[in-house]
Amino acid sequence: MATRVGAPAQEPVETESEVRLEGVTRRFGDVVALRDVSVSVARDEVVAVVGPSGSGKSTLLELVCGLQAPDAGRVAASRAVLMPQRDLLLPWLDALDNAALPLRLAGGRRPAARERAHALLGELGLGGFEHARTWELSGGMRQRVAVARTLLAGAPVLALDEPFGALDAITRADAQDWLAGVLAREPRTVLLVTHDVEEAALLADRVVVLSPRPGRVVCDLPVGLPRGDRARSPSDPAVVAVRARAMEALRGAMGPAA
Amino acid sequence: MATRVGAPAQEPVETESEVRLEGVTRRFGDVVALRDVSVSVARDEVVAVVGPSGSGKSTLLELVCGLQAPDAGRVAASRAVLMPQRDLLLPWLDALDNAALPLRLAGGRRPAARERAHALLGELGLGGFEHARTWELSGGMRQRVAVARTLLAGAPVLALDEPFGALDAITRADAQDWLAGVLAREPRTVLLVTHDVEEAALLADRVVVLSPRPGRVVCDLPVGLPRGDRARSPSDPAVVAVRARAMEALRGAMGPAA
Amino acid sequence: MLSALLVLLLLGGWEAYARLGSVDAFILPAPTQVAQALWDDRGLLWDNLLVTGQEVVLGLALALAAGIVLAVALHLSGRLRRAVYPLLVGTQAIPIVTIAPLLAAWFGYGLLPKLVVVALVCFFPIVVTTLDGLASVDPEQHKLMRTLGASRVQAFRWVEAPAALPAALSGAKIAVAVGGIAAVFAEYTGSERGLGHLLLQSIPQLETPRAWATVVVLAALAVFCFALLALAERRLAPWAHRRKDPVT
Amino acid sequence: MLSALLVLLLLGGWEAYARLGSVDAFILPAPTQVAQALWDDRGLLWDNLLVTGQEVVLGLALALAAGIVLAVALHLSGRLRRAVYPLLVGTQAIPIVTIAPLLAAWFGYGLLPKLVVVALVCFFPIVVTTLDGLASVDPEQHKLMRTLGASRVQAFRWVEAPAALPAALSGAKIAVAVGGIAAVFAEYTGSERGLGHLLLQSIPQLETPRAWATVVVLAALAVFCFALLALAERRLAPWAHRRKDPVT
Amino acid sequence: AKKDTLTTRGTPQRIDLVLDYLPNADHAAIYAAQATGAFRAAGLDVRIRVPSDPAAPLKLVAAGRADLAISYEPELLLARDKGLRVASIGALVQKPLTSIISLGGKVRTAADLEGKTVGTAGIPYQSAYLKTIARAHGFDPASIKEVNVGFNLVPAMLSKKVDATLGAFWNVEGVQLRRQNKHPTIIHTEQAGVPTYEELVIVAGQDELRTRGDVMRRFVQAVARGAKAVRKDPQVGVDALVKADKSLDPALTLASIKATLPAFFPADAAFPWGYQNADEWKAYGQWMLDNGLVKRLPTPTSLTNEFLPGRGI
Ligand SMILES: Nc1ncnc2c1ncn2[C@@H]1O[C@H](COP(=O)(O)OP(=O)(O)OP(=O)(O)O)[C@@H](O)[C@H]1O
Ligand SMILES: Nc1ncnc2c1ncn2[C@@H]1O[C@H](COP(=O)(O)OP(=O)(O)OP(=O)(O)O)[C@@H](O)[C@H]1O
Ligand SMILES: [Mg+2]
Ligand SMILES: [Mg+2]
Repeated sequence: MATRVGAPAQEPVETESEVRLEGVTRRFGDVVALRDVSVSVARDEVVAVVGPSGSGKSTLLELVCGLQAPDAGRVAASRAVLMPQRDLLLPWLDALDNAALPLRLAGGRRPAARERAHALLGELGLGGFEHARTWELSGGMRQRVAVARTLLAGAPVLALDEPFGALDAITRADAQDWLAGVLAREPRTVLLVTHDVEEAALLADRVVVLSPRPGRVVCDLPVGLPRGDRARSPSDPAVVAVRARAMEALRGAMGPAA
Repeated sequence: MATRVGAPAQEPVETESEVRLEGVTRRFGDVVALRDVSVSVARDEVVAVVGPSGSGKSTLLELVCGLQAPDAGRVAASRAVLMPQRDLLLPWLDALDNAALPLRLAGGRRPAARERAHALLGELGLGGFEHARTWELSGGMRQRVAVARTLLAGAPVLALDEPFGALDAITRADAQDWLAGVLAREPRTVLLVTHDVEEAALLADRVVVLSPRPGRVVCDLPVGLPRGDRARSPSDPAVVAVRARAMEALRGAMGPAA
Repeated sequence: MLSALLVLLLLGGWEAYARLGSVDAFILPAPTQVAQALWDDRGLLWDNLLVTGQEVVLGLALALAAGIVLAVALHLSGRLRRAVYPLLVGTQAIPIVTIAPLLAAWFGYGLLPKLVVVALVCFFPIVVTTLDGLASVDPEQHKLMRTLGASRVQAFRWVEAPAALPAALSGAKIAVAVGGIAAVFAEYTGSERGLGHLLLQSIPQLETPRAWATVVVLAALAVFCFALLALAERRLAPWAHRRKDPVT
Repeated sequence: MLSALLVLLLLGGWEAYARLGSVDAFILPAPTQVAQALWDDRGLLWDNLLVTGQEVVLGLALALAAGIVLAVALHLSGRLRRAVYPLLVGTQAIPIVTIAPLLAAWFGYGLLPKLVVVALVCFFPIVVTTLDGLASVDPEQHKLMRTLGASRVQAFRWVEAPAALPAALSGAKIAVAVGGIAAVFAEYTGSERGLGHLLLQSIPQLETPRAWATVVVLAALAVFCFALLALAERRLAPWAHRRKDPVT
Repeated sequence: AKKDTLTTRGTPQRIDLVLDYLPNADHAAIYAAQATGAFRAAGLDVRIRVPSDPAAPLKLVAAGRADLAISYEPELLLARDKGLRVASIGALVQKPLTSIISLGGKVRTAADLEGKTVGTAGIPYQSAYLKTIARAHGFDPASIKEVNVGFNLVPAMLSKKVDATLGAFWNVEGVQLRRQNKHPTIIHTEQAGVPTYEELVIVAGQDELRTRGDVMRRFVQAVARGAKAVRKDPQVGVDALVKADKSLDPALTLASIKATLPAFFPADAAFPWGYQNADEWKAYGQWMLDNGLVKRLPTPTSLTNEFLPGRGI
């Protein structure tokens, strides 16, 4: 578990949480993206982060993944892999090679890596587009390739930045079901940024709501269903309740401006 | 009204519709993106297009904007400006100059163009980020700059490809209200691609549902509220009804796979 | 079509200019005279082309290898870059005549000093464009590689190298085009054969048409190498050359 | 730091190599001898530097203007490109000695033929890199310009030109580095002043330290011009030079 | 056996010989010696090297990177003045080849140079020649406008940028211009007031004279045999040259060799091939000193006739 420390150094974190942010502040020049944010995620817990545009959600994920350092506070996390908000497929690789990239980086041989990626792309509804060049894919297809790539990295922590943002309702529901299935089979620690409160309530064990910039934690809502129970439906009362409370928290945080 | 004709040429289209696709087919190699699609949009009408990922929605918009030519059928449209699915902000311009770009292209002077863009960015909640470089903006911020740029092009037809796709629920609701207000004040012909069926029902006069690839028109649902009445709420019975029917149509079209 | 027309027009104008005696034939021969020399001296030109061609190909190979290795090294270490880059730029300002005796002293009079000169002239454009290509990689792609746990070498292999490839090929095209003339300079530093030698010999002999015929052969060599590389470029970096305009 | 160390090491090695008599001083003078010559001949070097510097700056300006105009023209018309590009590549294979008499006949022995030679040598890297830069613009950005109703000129002004700028500057950096040597060649074909002339005089007079001092001045000129352009690059194209690594 | 025939058995001695410039008619004797086997017969394996520029051969010999070089008497004196330990062991060409050439009849005699524009290759002693010639003909040296035209001596005349040039060789450019019916006026410098000198000399390292005298002797004598073979049949020289360098035009080379033949041998047949006139060297050295081209009067050790056929031992 790597520790990244901002200005005020603090004592070591407990080890049961796989991701832990304590009093983290992150500035870009005059812009304060995050202020005094503390979040921790236990092993195999799925935590959704929702918040207004520009509230520092992507910044938070990059902090967790060690791609940025906090200006104050501390961040401690096991190896986390980021699915960036912009898919960042590499144009010199086809869909399959893009998805298989982390396997190759881990030293895998190309045929074996492509085989595993092939299966995953199929599950994500991309069968037939394995050999498409990146610019021949639609927006939603690109995003799904990026999701496959992230999963194949095999890191203990997944930091997903709007993984299904470009998907239509049906494809999205499928993808959510698929992700829930994957996490039920092989649990992982997940930080999920989403602009869809329902998605948050459906997939997460806890929903963290951020305030508008500078992002602070407004509330941290447990969904209250047993950990590991991932087969939920949007109509589950717990899901509906959390969804409503999160929406309310968001509205409240946005204040009179909304 | 420019006419782009595919293989079988046809007689001139009537002029009351500002966008008209007739029996349009579009292929990319072996992939058939659109098959025999006919859609027409009357002046100042707002038509939403929903459909599964990869069903040819972006392709349809590019056809309307003259960025692609149909392989069969014909496309006729007044000058249409596209807001692409990927924002395509130019990294050598700041947020303001990106938004003001169409004004400059129309021959406007920089100060005047930036002034208009400034006002619009403010309305879209980007006050304070006018001088930010593109890579300093969050995903949702970039998208809003792109929306501003598209509006400022002042074309009679707007082709918006997921304009609010990266926005959280609240910011998105604000943006939808704002767009409805803009369209109420200065009506335009709009083709709106969205993955959010509610957004479609909220903003559009008609919702066109596409089938999975090859995209065909599954159904064409009028919202049934008076044209020009843009101050709707998600709980309006008409909105709720259209939303439900569109979802159903989508599910039906996706078939057993869903 | 236009290409052929333009060339014809150019040749025609040149012929007329030369024939009208505006300038002495010893200074500028007419294209027909040059063509005649090309034909008459075809054996001589061919033999010397083989010599120079060999120098160009081997020298370029050396330049490419050295240029790319250097560019990568300078890219990987900012300190090395600050230390070595100015020196590299400086090497480009060394006229061969100054170091020719040194080259002869070190490498003798055979093929080696020619290769060194060709490589010295050609490696620089490759270093500059490759280095600039490597430096202009999208920072977001670097982040991606870091989050996927890529090592420095892997980030280079999967992102930097392909991203810099088109720029590096730009440099290689410049190198390949000036490779012929570099070999000519190299032969000026002493040789009995080669197109450069032929050129130098034709000056005191006032064999101007032959000199121009030699230049034509050199130009053909340059265009040939350039075209070959441009072709390679489309195969090596298809993503940088996708169709721009789906609508005609 | 490392830079200074490296340079010191290099000079030290060179000094030792030269002093230990591995090679005679009139083939390779020791750095101290060169430094001595630099000091002794400072007036001479400075005066000639001014001459050559003028040739370089004006010639480069000419090359930049011609190169960019040409690249843009070739980019805008595919037919023109197919017709003219091979000819341009061919020009790079023309040794100056061959056309020097022609240049002298046309332009005499003043400043003009030197500018032409410098421009001829320098414009090519600019054309190649600018053209490649223009051609590698993201096709999606082209679509954006079309949908915003931009004219061909506007698409160039707002997308192609800025997108190609970093590549074009790569070419300009190459040009600027070889500009000095181009001026030297130009002076070799007939001149009364300039660093090339000085070299031409010092070599047969066996003034080897002075010849090397001249080379040092030439190298300094190249490095200076190069550094200036690298600086300009960061100001002109900040988007291509943003910080890569927010985490140290 | 004749006195100058020295045949050695065993492995031939390797000799790196650097020419002054690209192979041309001036080198006929050397190439003839190579082609007729005179070098081999003298137990020498001579490798002929073509230099980077005319200043390089002296440096390479002085530095021990080459055994022998062909250079020019003025260059040799200059080099010695700079401290290079080199000396001439024989004259390949007995007379100056550098000449004043004019086209179009504007300059018919040296006196006509007054007020004319003259192109030179920019080599310092060429200016001194012009000044000396002017003084010898009683006009102001400043009235000559000297233009440095680099390599382009002939083109500068053809394009009428200059009235005459100083620097081209009468036996190469001069002969070729004549063959091309350009009717050149050729003025030999030694006939226009400049002290005569030996244009091409064979140069060795001064310290090698003692240690490798035997090799030098064999070399010079082999070249002498080449020169004689060329005198007997110029075509021998042509064939040898063209075989070694295909870019040489046989007809021009023949004409050029024929024109140069008188300069290949001492005017006085009593002297052996390669003979160097120490008095002429002294006079030329004095002239160089007078014109500020050297700092000290050249010493007699600049040259030695010790290795010529029939000399020394
Ligand atoms: N590299 C950067 N340089 C400067 N400012 C930055 C940078 N990255 C982010 N910011 C700023 O930090 C704030 C938070 O950005 P971030 O991308 O984390 O928001 P977000 O919550 O992901 O928003 P969205 O939902 O729109 O993606 C924004 O105001 C943004 O302008
Ligand atoms: N330039 C192209 N080359 C090849 N295939 C393409 C190209 N553009 C689109 N396609 C294919 O056409 C189909 C439709 O693509 P399109 O982008 O229109 O889908 P979409 O409905 O916009 O999907 P999404 O909601 O995921 O953005 C896809 O299968 C895609 O792979
Ligand atoms: Mg974000
Ligand atoms: Mg799309």
